[in-house]
Amino acid sequence: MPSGAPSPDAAAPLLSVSGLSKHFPGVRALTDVSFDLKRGEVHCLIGENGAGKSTFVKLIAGAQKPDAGTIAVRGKSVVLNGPRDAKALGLAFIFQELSVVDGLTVAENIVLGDEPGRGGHFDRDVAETTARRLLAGIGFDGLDPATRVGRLSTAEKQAVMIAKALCANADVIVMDEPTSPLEEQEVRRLFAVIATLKAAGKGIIYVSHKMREIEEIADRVTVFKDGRKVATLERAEAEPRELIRLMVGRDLGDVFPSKSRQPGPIVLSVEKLSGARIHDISLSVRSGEIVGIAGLVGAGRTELMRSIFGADTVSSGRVLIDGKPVTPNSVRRAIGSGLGLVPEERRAQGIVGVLSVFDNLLLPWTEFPASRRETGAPRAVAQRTAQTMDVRTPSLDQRISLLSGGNQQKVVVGKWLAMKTRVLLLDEPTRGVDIGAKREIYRIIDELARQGLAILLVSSELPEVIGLADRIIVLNQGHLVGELPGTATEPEVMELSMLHEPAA
Amino acid sequence: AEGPVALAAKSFSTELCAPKDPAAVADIPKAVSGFTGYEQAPGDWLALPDASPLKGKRVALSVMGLGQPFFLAIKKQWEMLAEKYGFELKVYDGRFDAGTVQKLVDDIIADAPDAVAFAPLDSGAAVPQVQRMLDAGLKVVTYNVQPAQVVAPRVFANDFAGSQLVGCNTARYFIEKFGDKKAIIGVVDLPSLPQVQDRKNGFLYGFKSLVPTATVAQSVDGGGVIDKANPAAADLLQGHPEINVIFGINNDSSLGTIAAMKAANLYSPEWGVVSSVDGSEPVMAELGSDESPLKAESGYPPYDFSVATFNLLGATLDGKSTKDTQVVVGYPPIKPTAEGIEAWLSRQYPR
Amino acid sequence: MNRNPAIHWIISDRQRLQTVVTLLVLLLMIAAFSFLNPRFLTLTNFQNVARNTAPLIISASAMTVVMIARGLDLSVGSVLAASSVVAATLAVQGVPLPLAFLAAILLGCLIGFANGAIIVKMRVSPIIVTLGALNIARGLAYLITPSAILVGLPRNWGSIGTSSIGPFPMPILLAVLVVAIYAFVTRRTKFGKHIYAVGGNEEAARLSGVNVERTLITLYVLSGAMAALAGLVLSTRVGSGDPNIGVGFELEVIAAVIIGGTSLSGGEGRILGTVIGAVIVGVLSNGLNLSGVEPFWQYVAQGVVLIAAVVVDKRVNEGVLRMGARA
Amino acid sequence: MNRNPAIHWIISDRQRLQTVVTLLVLLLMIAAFSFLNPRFLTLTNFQNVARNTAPLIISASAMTVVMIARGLDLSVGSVLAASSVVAATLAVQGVPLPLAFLAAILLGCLIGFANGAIIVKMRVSPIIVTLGALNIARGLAYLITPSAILVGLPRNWGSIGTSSIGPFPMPILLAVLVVAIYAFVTRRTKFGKHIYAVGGNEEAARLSGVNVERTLITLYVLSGAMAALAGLVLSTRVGSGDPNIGVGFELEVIAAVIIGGTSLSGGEGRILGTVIGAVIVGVLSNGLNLSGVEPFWQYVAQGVVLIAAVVVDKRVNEGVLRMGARA
Ligand SMILES: Nc1ncnc2c1ncn2[C@@H]1O[C@H](COP(=O)(O)OP(=O)(O)OP(=O)(O)O)[C@@H](O)[C@H]1O
Ligand SMILES: Nc1ncnc2c1ncn2[C@@H]1O[C@H](COP(=O)(O)OP(=O)(O)OP(=O)(O)O)[C@@H](O)[C@H]1O
Ligand SMILES: O[C@@H]1[C@@H](O)[C@@H](O)CO[C@H]1O
Ligand SMILES: [Mg+2]
Ligand SMILES: [Mg+2]
Repeated sequence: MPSGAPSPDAAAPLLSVSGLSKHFPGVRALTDVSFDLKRGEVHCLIGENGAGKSTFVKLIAGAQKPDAGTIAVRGKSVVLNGPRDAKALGLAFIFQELSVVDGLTVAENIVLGDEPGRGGHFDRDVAETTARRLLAGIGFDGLDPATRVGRLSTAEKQAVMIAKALCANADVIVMDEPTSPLEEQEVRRLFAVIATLKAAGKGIIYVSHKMREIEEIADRVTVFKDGRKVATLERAEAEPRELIRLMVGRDLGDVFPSKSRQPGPIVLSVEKLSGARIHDISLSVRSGEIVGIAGLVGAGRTELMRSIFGADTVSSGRVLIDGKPVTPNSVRRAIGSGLGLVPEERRAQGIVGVLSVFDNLLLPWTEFPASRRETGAPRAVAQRTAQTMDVRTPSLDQRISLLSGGNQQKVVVGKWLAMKTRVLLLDEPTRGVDIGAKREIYRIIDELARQGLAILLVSSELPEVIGLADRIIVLNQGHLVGELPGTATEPEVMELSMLHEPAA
Repeated sequence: AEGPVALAAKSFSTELCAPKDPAAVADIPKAVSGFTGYEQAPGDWLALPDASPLKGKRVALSVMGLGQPFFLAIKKQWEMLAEKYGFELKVYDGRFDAGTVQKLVDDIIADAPDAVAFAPLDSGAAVPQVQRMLDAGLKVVTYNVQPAQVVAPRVFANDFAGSQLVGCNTARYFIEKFGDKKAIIGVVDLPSLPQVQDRKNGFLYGFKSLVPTATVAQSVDGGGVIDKANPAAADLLQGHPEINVIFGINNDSSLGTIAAMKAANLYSPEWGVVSSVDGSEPVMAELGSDESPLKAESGYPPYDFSVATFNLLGATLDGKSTKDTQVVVGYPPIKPTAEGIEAWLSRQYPR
Repeated sequence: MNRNPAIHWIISDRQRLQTVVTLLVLLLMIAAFSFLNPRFLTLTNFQNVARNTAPLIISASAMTVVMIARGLDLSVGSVLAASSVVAATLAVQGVPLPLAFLAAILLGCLIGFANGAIIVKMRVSPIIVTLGALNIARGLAYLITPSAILVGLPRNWGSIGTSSIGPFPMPILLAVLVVAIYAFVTRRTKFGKHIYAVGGNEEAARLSGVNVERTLITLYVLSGAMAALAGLVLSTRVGSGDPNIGVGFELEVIAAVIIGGTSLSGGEGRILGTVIGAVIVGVLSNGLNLSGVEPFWQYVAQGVVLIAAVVVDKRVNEGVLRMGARA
Repeated sequence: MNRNPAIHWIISDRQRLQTVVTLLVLLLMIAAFSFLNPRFLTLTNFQNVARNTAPLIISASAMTVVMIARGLDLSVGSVLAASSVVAATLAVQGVPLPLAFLAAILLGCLIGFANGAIIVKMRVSPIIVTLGALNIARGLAYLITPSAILVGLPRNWGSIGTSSIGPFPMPILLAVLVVAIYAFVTRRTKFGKHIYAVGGNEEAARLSGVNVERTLITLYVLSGAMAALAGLVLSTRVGSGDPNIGVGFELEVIAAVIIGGTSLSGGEGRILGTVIGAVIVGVLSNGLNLSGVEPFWQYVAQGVVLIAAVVVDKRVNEGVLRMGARA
């Protein structure tokens, strides 16, 4: 049963929006947008970073107030004074930024705001049963509903958010980049769930940067550009090349650069590295080489990167750069030796939200005389980096937290560009980045490799690993289980990833 | 011409002054705390006995706050007594905080000493505090601030009368030095302590007895500690440049005032007159200096308090006192001559 | 290591482990003080400490949830005083005791409500607002009566503070009741979950439909009410209504809460931890007094023990977790 | 609206706007007090307030960066006292004044270092550690001299506190110097950026190579040093070395910092805002005294003005931002 009010007109769209606008100081985030969602359809929303997709989502969630425009649910015009109003109308959301509460358990997060129990009493058993059922439905049966969410991996947190949205049993489910932290298999399960929802007559708004996903599930696609809607296409017309052209304003051509690089001598060697979740890992990366690391969620990829970088404690083994050992367990020594890390979770680890784009770009810098950092050379370098990375911001002095997610990510990658970095460790470098920017980042990664950097790349998007890497190393449960050439196919990589999965 | 110290010594008297114009002092409240009705001389209570019933006993001594010279002197005195008469002494610091005092009362009860010399913080709150100790079977004597009701033997000084004497001497000096110049008074006060209200009122009563036309410009809250008294006094001087008499309710208050005067370039006997009560060492230096405007002081006597309390506690242990027994120690004005100061310090603040 | 089910139960939850370790620290302190003065470990001293710590426990329980929700209430000490003098003034004027007490609690609620409403509606810092309230409530207390009131208090004034049920002093029973209610609310009710959500991630809570504003205001109202209740317990025990009490109480309360494992950054905390923290704070000054430590050294000892308690706490906790992870 | 370049400059930066609005609140207060007592707005009273506020400004500047880095230092009031008695004791014993002052500052550094090291290395709450230090430093002060030292201080003891250069009292010049250094460091140096980064996102700062531990320890050391300097300014002004001074000073300092726009949650704040906050705190009690408000009412007035200041601040700020957005 739909939880919202009975529909006055069954034929009316589940949701229709017109003339929606939203301005922030210095930014027109959304201008005069119209949009509608039918029963039983998946309506995809795409656009470059900063195009206004998340702003749109927040407006129909009641999390922000529009400057102008109307929203109608099931044909009835509504005013949303807060998220609770949207919820009451049968709208459910998965927001782009993980909005979980670390201190609560999985079950408590899932039912938050709509807890089971009589009166004020919280019925934990019912909550946990519900959570278990919903998690099983999206393939996360292994997740204990009584675990505190703070202990979960990013992917597991996302699963909690998805379960939470499903828990509301809403008519309209809005998903803002739900798959960015997810693994291929988990994406498949989510899609199966979406199909069921569709069949039950629910409407889904699906925001993503991943063309393959759009192709697969979209019934219609709406494209935003610079805060305006540029087109809504039927499934048949929604062909990737056309979508990209509408988004970016021109043809992009090949997304991945060619792999015609000439690797030089070995720069990074990792010898028998072990830590809390990685075991006896040895590998090396040459100058001018991109080495991809594949594996399932929890394979230990992030831990490996952080251990090399000195951010996670290493119990044995060592890391060498140009043959010289790097002092273990010290990030600063690692940076001093020429390492740079783009961490996995942008908001928690990558950016300092309260600081400006400029300050974030120059945070690792040590070389300029302190007093001149605001002017002169540093400014110029920051400017150049921002340009290279194509960071969209009203000014370098804008708070980075006010940028769209993708633009924030460009800054996080960009901050290593001006350093004397010899080895770049990229953990999910394009998570949440739009296709145009992704291509930009690929080009930059390639460019950096060509300039002689050694690059280690972790990505949950297999095409990305395959498209960029010269060699692919596969991890499984903290062990290195094999290596494949850059020409490997997705099934080959998948097979190796799952091969040694122990039974217990 | 005579210097300010000589002038102050000349006008000094140990006598109270009768109101010239009773109407001028009619509105001043009389004592709100303590027992000014009793006029019992300390007599034998101040003599050191050959032996004390406290010998071999466990004794608890509480003080309002150890950060003041007065209570430090009390502690020191008691430590000498403990040494001399052979009893075990435990000192409890009330830190000038009502909550701390409440708790130390309970801790004393838990520790169950043979005798307690208790210094209340607030007259009202002290009544049930003492009662609690008595109910627990402890022998208790109070000193300094007095419980608002008669509950246990006590030692006190008459805050109203003692300050009244300072008021008289301040006025005598003022008249001697400034003739019939109009007197305008400021008070660096501590309004939350009733005992202190007696001091303030006593001072005003004494001063206005001789200078009926004097007016009070303002009382500021100086907190009774030097770092709060200092800015308050600075504000007082700033807001009322016409003020020429300042009374500080204790030495911290007058010393904070002196510092404020120095900062505002008003530190000079030509400015007017400052006075206070307590008689601790640093204020004695001001009293005896021709540069300082502080020219009248009544002494609050730590030695006398200690010995009287000690003797009364002994008597109480021996069952020789009743709850009505009370000892009033003197509150003498200190003669601002070298000898006068020396006489006071050597007895009350022996080194 | 993990074989023993009791130990497993303890280390399986970080918060629970922390509480147990804090309890060990307390036991250590008790052992040390008992060694220094045999009178320390007696029933009467236990009752003494418990009675003295009851107001702290009551107010700290309320503060715990305020802090879990990422708030702070500095006004508790002054509310304590205001409550004390309001109840006493009314009682002296012949108002029946229950009504006088009720009025005091209502005053606490009112101050708490004002705090909460201003903090939430104007979105200003709780520190400034409750610091303002600290001044205002203290001023009101002094304006009502500049010195303690005791003359004319009814005979049964001590009904809360000094009576007992069996061997259990009333203040302790009241504290236990308050703790039980707060522990139940935080762990077993929807409202409890909302408190953690608001403190852990206010935005997420709001987006989930939690009424963040109402939650916060309620917590401040309760903090005011509990501070007022603490004021009644204290002033009926000491037998007067006193405007001077409770100066610096807020720091004691906050110390108890933090020793108990709740942090300023919200989202985490346990009522039980706070109770232990409060007892640590209470035992500390009592133990030092009974051990006859020189007054000025008591300051030093108090500081050292405070720091040592949290450091030991942290170390043991981490040690156990590491061992647990290895086992 | 936005046409005017000055106005544009102000509203283009949220922090700057906030500072300007806080300044307006201060001006409003000054206007009100001037109206109540004409002697309020005079050069001598300006010097008076400035002299009294100098220690607050000095210590609050240091506290601002501690709080920007998400720390807290409750020990400042006691460090003030310890510094005061150390300098006075040495001076009385004939140690040359500069050396005595240096020793006091070093003591402040030492306490700050201990605070910082324990907080950072043991990862325990700054509240508890610095509350412990508050007790320890106060105890030390009392142990050095149980009551104020006044006799035997050298003639030039007042050199910092009471002297002037031209019409500018020395304490004010010192405060200005401290403020200038802090403002420069926070805004123009790498270290300054690191402070904001540590407070804004410690993990991101660490991963960017910022030496988080050293940054934090340095800030605590400086906070200790500045509290000690404030102690010297205060005690040379009042002409004594006094172990009793500075009780409750920490709350005044924190109030000044928060009124100035720095929050407990770190990452944001401005030294200039703090200066205005400190002056607001300083002017408040001076103005109330000069207006002749009754002492008990002063508590109330202080609380009300404190809250009103932040509320007005917030409202105006948001109003301007809204207007700016619309224009
Ligand atoms: N609170 C805010 N204040 C100021 N600007 C904002 C705010 N929120 C969003 N913006 C700006 O509004 C624009 C639209 O942002 P939005 O997050 O909607 O983009 P998006 O399409 O979701 O991008 P992405 O694909 O990167 O998630 C961006 O320029 C962003 O910087
Ligand atoms: N702080 C933590 N506490 C408990 N488990 C953790 C923690 N961090 C990571 N894990 C778990 O350890 C395993 C390895 O984590 P790691 O992040 O290194 O893997 P990964 O291959 O990078 O996977 P992911 O795609 O989730 O980042 C995962 O199962 C993860 O859930
Ligand atoms: O504060 C005062 C002291 O200065 C001393 O006079 C004794 O009584 C206290 O109340
Ligand atoms: Mg987005
Ligand atoms: Mg990972």
